[in-house]
Amino acid sequence: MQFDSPTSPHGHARTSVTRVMLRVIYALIPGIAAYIYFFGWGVAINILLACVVALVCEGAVLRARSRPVWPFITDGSAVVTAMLLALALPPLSPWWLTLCGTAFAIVIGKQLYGGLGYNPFNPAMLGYVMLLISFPLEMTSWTAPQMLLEVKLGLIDAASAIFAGRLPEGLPIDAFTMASPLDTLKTQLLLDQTVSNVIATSPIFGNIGGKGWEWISGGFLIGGLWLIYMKVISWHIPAAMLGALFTIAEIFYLIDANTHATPWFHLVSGATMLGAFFIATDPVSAATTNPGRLVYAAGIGILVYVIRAWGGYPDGVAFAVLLMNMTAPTIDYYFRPRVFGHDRK
Amino acid sequence: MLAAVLSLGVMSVVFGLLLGFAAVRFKVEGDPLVDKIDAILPQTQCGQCGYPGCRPYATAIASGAADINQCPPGGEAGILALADLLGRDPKPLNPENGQVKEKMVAAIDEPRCIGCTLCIQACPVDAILGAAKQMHTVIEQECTGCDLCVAPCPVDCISMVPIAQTIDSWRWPAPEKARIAGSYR
Amino acid sequence: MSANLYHDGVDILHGQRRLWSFHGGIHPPQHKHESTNLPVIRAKLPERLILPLHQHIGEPAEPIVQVGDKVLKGQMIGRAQEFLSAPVHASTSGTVVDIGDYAVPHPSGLNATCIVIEPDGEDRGLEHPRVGDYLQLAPSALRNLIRDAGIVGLGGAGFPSYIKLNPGKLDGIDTLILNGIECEPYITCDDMLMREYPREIIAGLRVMQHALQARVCVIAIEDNKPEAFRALHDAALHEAGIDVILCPTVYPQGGEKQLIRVITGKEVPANGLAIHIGIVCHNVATALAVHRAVQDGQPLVSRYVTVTGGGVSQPRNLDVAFGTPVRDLIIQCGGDPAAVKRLVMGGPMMGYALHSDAVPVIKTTNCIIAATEADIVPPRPVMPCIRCGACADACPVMLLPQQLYWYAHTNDLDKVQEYNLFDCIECGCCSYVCPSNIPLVQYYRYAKGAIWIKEREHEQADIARQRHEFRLDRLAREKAEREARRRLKKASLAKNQDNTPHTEEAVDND
Amino acid sequence: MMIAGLALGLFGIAGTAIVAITFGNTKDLILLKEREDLLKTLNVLVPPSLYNNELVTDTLLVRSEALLGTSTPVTVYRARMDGVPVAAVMTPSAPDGYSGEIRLLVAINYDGTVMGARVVSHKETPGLGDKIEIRRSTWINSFAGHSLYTTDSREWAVKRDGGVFDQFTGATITPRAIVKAVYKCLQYFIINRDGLFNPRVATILEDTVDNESE
Amino acid sequence: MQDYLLILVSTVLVNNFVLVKFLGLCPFMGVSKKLETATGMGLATTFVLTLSSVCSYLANEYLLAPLGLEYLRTITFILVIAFVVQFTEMVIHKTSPLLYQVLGIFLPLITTNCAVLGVALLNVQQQHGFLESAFYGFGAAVGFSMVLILFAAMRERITASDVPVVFRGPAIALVTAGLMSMAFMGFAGLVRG
Amino acid sequence: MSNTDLAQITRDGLWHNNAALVQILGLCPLLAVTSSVVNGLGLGIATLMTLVLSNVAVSLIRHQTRPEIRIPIFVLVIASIVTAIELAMNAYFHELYSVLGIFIALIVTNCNIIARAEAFAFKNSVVPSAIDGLAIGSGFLAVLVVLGAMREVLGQGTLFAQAEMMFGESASWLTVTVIHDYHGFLLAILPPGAFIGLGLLVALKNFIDARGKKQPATVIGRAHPGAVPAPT
Ligand SMILES: Cc1cc2nc3c(=O)[nH]c(=O)nc-3n(C[C@H](O)[C@H](O)[C@H](O)COP(=O)(O)O)c2cc1C
Ligand SMILES: Cc1cc2nc3c(=O)[nH]c(=O)nc-3n(C[C@H](O)[C@H](O)[C@H](O)COP(=O)(O)O)c2cc1C
Ligand SMILES: Cc1cc2nc3c(=O)[nH]c(=O)nc-3n(C[C@H](O)[C@H](O)[C@H](O)COP(=O)(O)O)c2cc1C
Ligand SMILES: Cc1cc2nc3c(=O)[nH]c(=O)nc-3n(C[C@H](O)[C@H](O)[C@H](O)CO)c2cc1C
Ligand code: SF4
Ligand code: SF4
Ligand code: SF4
Ligand code: SF4
Ligand code: FES
Repeated sequence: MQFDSPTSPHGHARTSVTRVMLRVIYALIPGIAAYIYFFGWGVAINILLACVVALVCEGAVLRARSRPVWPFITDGSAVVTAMLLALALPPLSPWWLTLCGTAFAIVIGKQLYGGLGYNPFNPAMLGYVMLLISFPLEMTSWTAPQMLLEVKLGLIDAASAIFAGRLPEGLPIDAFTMASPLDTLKTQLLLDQTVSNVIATSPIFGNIGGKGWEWISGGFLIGGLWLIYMKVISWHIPAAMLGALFTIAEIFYLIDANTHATPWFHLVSGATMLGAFFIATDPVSAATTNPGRLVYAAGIGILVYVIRAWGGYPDGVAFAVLLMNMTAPTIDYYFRPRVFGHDRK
Repeated sequence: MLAAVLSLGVMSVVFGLLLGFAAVRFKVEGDPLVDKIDAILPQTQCGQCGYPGCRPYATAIASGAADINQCPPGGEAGILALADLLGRDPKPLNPENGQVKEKMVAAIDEPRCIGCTLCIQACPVDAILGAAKQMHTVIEQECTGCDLCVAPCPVDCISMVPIAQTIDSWRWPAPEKARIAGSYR
Repeated sequence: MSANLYHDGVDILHGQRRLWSFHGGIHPPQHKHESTNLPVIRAKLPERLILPLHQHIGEPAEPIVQVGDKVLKGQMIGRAQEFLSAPVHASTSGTVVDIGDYAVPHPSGLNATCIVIEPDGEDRGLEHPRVGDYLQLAPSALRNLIRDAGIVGLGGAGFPSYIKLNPGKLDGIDTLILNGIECEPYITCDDMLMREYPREIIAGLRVMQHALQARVCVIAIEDNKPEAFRALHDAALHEAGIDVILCPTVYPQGGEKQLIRVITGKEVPANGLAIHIGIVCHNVATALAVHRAVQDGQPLVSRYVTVTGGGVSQPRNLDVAFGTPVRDLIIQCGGDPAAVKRLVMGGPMMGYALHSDAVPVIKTTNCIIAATEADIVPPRPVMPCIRCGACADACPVMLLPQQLYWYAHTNDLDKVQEYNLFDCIECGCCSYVCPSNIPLVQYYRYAKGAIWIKEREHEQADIARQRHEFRLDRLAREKAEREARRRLKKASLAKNQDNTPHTEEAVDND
Repeated sequence: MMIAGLALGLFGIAGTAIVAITFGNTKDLILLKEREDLLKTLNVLVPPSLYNNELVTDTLLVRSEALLGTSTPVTVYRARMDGVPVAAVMTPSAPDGYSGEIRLLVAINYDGTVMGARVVSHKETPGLGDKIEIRRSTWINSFAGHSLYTTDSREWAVKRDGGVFDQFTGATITPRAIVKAVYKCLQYFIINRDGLFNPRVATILEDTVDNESE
Repeated sequence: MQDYLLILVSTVLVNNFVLVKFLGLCPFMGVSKKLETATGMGLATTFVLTLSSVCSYLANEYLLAPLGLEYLRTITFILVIAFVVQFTEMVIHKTSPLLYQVLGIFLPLITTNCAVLGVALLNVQQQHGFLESAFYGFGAAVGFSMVLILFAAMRERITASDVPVVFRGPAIALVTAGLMSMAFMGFAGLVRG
Repeated sequence: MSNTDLAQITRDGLWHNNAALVQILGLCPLLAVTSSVVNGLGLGIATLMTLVLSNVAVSLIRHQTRPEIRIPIFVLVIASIVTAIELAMNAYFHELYSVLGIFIALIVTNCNIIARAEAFAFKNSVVPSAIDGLAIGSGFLAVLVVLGAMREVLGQGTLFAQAEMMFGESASWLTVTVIHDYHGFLLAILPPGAFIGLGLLVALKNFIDARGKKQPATVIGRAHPGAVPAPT
């Protein structure tokens, strides 16, 4: 009589990596919907393109390394990476930009380290930063929000802009681009303008942050809160990151409101919300202990502010995440929870 | 030119003198490294590494005369520990020194033993009991499984046998790697 | 009704005790009601009882019978060998037919020494002396009695109970906890026992209290066992100093350290024992066994065992004589051994899969799950750890299972210890919640074993080094002595005779 | 100890000797090469046919934080034909580049027309701001021929700000900074033209302009 | 004070010696396999780098410059560095075996650390004064140690990862260093001017 | 010293024990100056010369040193050689010299050189030492050039840009524009590209070695315990 003899526990909560990733994808939906609403179909096309490229790259590398392909293709992690990367790209960025970035993220950022679970850096952010430093021109031409445009872009228009580099009416893509709110603010501050002045004079600013950007951030916030509710992510990272960013922004806002934007502006601008709930929380590359997560995410919050306020780049989320990714193993080592029955150190 | 030669010459002389002085004043004796290496070696004393026992091999490693991959009984774990200690890159066991084998103990087929004492002389850890012309036995707990007593026996009554596993000595194996989709080849 | 009862429990809590909580824990599906529908009956005696000599933590017992001996029920057939050991008794009357290696319940599936008894069907018991009033006995005499009755912890660990009944301090201990938590799914043997023998359990508790000179006693029961709670609650109603407490269900609340935390808010120090903080914890079945040993003079020869799972048509609890093969129980509960896919001894969280159904029930067997295809989560691919931390959130010991796994999987034995591997109670919560499906607990078990092996090897290497050095010294000494002797001889020769080359040669040859 | 000192000393002397000999043999050549290199750069802006003095050594240090963009003294190379001033090459800085200072060479004809400009060093973003380098784009040549007279002060700006100079897509700050720097340098030149070519002035010419004259 | 702070921020983050300026890469790659050794190396380098930065400054200011022997800079500096390192090693070895355990074995490696000579040469090139030289050296060393330690912790993780066989070891370490340097580009522009 | 030994030294230096790809030494100049082929070539040649000369010198004086001053003497010797070369470069390849900047002086601390002095020249006689220097230096040079080429082509679409710095004005025809109208993949010429590029080269070497060997190199490391091969 032969019985099956694996070890205990003999039951399982029936969760899976796929389920976790699927939930992340669901949680992205409100933000993406707002994004598409404000910036047109380009966003959707980018996401789709990135997903396809990510899956193809992932499959190809796994195949080349003779690893099982199917479990990893279907785990959804590559799709999450692709979606987050695509969300960070300018809405009408040319197709090859998305392709290069995604391929870099998946092949170098993830698979070179052994694939799922082993990458020390956030692959999506690696892809983004690589693109930013290699193709700064393309990466800084943001599409203007739809409401600031004379001509609304349809699906076909967006596709033709992305794949052919031009619009049907023969308009250059430049006609649809403008600097993003953070970029505008940064450039104008360099020209010795005051914050209130900049915000009053540029049409791109809304009530708290950039027009449209506020709503998109709201969408990601909702999705993120749902993720916390579903226990896909813990509250530590978003809370610490947003808290740190808010605090430091408030301090400098109080010191000099002319050259420093309001903390609320920082919270709803750029990739703050997306970063706090979806990017900094990437479990693989973040700190894995709860005390460590607090330190890690607070570090991100502070670095985001430092780079935004004094650095050369308008938004610092990607860099801040990568920089703190570097520290994650060290943080994990030094910030461990107290073990049951041990004294507090 | 003269200024150059002079100033640097003087400087070097001064530095040389200081270093020479320091070498005498701050002289340090002994090398604790050998002990550390010896502590890692398995003490099987089998000589497969090419040295007459573990300590000579440890001395040879410390002096740079031997590589870290020459001890088969130590296995991969031993090489890794040595690499860690010495800050070197681990490398696979040198096949010239033998292969990793399961640990065995010597067993004397006692009725056949003629009491020649040759095995006693071969055993590096005095794990064989017996006297001349009397039957010999191996103290199983003391035997390191070095194999050295097998060859000298004139009647081939010594054989190496695997150590039997009991419920007390059984330990959980690592999970099968086949189950792990993303594991090493 | 259950809600009502829970309120009773809460009242008590409000009245006297505050409950604490511990970090982590999980809520797996209970599967308890399946095996509580039928009354407990005695299991049929098998054709042969196989009694392993090692049914507890510690040294195995030493057989004191020979093949062919006739034995009576309750007669000691294996004697405790050392301090940490427990005797084994015949669980029915019959003839010893063999003493040899048989398959025993153990995750390895290896064999161990057992005494095999062929029952004579009479089930004749040995007349044991009864203790009139245990209160007259000195605690130490009481403990000896309990030791000789072969009582070991019936909550799963099988630690000889008499050792745990030794307070070690003069002023006795503070709290004696009776563990009726039974937090693992499927298992209901303690539940049934508490429903049926509440008074006896409390009597046993009193004996233990006497032995330990414990100040207060607490009986803790999870709120998924309202009948058991009611029974014990009623039985203890007029007993002073015994709290019966209802605890919200969470696995692994039954773990000694977790339960102590829940009841008292104290943490048993790492590397320490409960007794160091003045607390002792026993299982309810152990209390019953103590009562029987003291009251009836009856040694431990049987226990309640839950037989459940999809592989049996009538899941229920049985009162089983030790040594009864598992196969007999399955058949008795309407099961077909051939339909069983996996046979688990113990609960689904901590129990181990058996390699054969010929193994006998022993003192620590509380449950047998005859699992079919339907009971088992189909094996899914194990993915790499994504460091999500779900395991750390579930770990009741506040360990970092993901880091332990990382280092165990890379064989970094120093680092696993640094991450407190040895505080892991192997409860399985981490594996249970891991989305990557990693057999975490097995890695920890592996790592613990690997460390054990490594330490053993180190010890042996040290001994070998000493012996080798000793031998080298000896050889050197012998050589020096030989040399000295030779020189002496030479000198004396030189003195006695003229220096002739011949003599020198002769000396050399010897 | 003695031996150590002596040995090290000996090697020190020997090594130094080798170096010193090499130095002796290459010293003049190096000086020459350095000068040649500089001259090559300057000649791109001021064709050698236009002057016959020692451009590399006929220099002057001047300082004007307001107009030359830096508080450190700035070198001026002066080109003359038979002693008659022809042109000057100034080395001002544009302090307000996107990521800091941009150092320039600006050649100005004696009549106040820009003969050409080059970027010596900058920290602008590669791919965006670095089109000011001649290796990446010819944009920097667009200054040649402009003067304060031909191009009025409002036109000394990038096109986006209503001027005549191109900007680069996505990076307006860098060209803005350079246009401004060249414009101010030109102002400085016009104001100080005579002093600049005065052969007797050899020390640092301190800032004579207090306020920016806009 | 602010100037010195700027020097620190600049050398530690913006112009990190290892990741941006490419100095001290061999020990960065060689002594980063384990966190503990990396920490030891970081400490040793910080000490020697600061000390030799100051010593080289003195040698330049009071020996080479007055005598017009600037062309002997390299040779003088390296001699000073080698001496400082060797002397420190001997002293520590004798006086504090414990400290020697931590730092000693790394000291000889420092002589050939480009960062040390690099700092000395850059101090001259950028015309730093005495205190500036000290801060520059210290900042460079802190920047070096910081990335070394972070890198070591990352490498410990990476060696235990399922890295493709051809990339195991130095190859993936180099790629990682590249990605770190990419992340450090985020600090670009932090110190303007 | 037999011929096979010398051949072995050569093979080691060029491939099996390549300074950059295997020993991972001399990285600072290797990464810092390889944004173009010409830079790489220039620094490579300077390093090669230093290596040969320092190996010869160290081998000559190897009996004259004492342990406490061995390293100072080595660095003195090396620094003298480097400074002499530096001065010569400044005189004859001035433009290249200014581009390579501080990294010429830093050849002194190029870890390869001291490593070869310690590991080889100190223990061997002059001829093998010279050969060793030549081999190691050439191996290093080759990597400098290959990495430079890789980064230059990817980064700006050219090869041998500014060849005139090395070979004089007449050599500017050497410059090849590989990809016309190329915007440039900036990553390649920025610092990260240097690291990643070298990482890829090291991997490529591993790949070639592994393919040659048929059996994949048993990489010993902290493997998955289940993966420890059973003794056969
Ligand atoms: C090695 C070992 C030694 C123990 N020693 C004692 C002891 O001296 N006194 C005691 O009261 N309990 C002792 N215990 C019992 C434990 O406190 C605990 O009650 C027992 O292991 C059962 O708990 P568990 O099922 O949660 O593991 C010991 C346990 C072990 C494993
Ligand atoms: C994870 C875990 C869960 C446990 N659950 C129970 C339980 O539900 N009931 C129980 O009596 N003992 C349980 N135990 C055993 C207790 O820790 C402890 O050993 C026992 O209560 C001591 O009593 P005993 O010596 O009488 O068996 C569990 C142990 C562990 C490690
Ligand atoms: C990463 C990054 C680097 C930039 N570098 C420069 C630069 O070097 N020079 C520059 O003028 N603008 C640079 N900018 C662009 C400015 O932020 C701003 O968008 C631009 O100068 C003004 O935009 P406009 O040309 O649409 O007016 C950079 C932007 C980013 C995001
Ligand atoms: C909460 C959560 C956040 C994630 N964030 C990212 C991310 O920011 N970037 C990314 O590449 N992948 C992200 N992933 C997907 C996945 O973890 C990632 O691809 C791994 O790094 C691959 O090993 C995320 C996954 C989860 C569950
Ligand atoms: S091979 Fe290993 S065990 Fe055998 S003597 Fe040598 S060091 Fe000792
Ligand atoms: S008994 Fe034989 S095998 Fe064992 S240690 Fe002695 S010589 Fe070696
Ligand atoms: S639950 Fe599993 S996947 Fe998540 S951190 Fe723990 S071990 Fe890793
Ligand atoms: S098995 Fe160990 S590590 Fe896992 S949850 Fe339980 S105590 Fe924690
Ligand atoms: S070349 Fe080795 S440290 Fe720079």
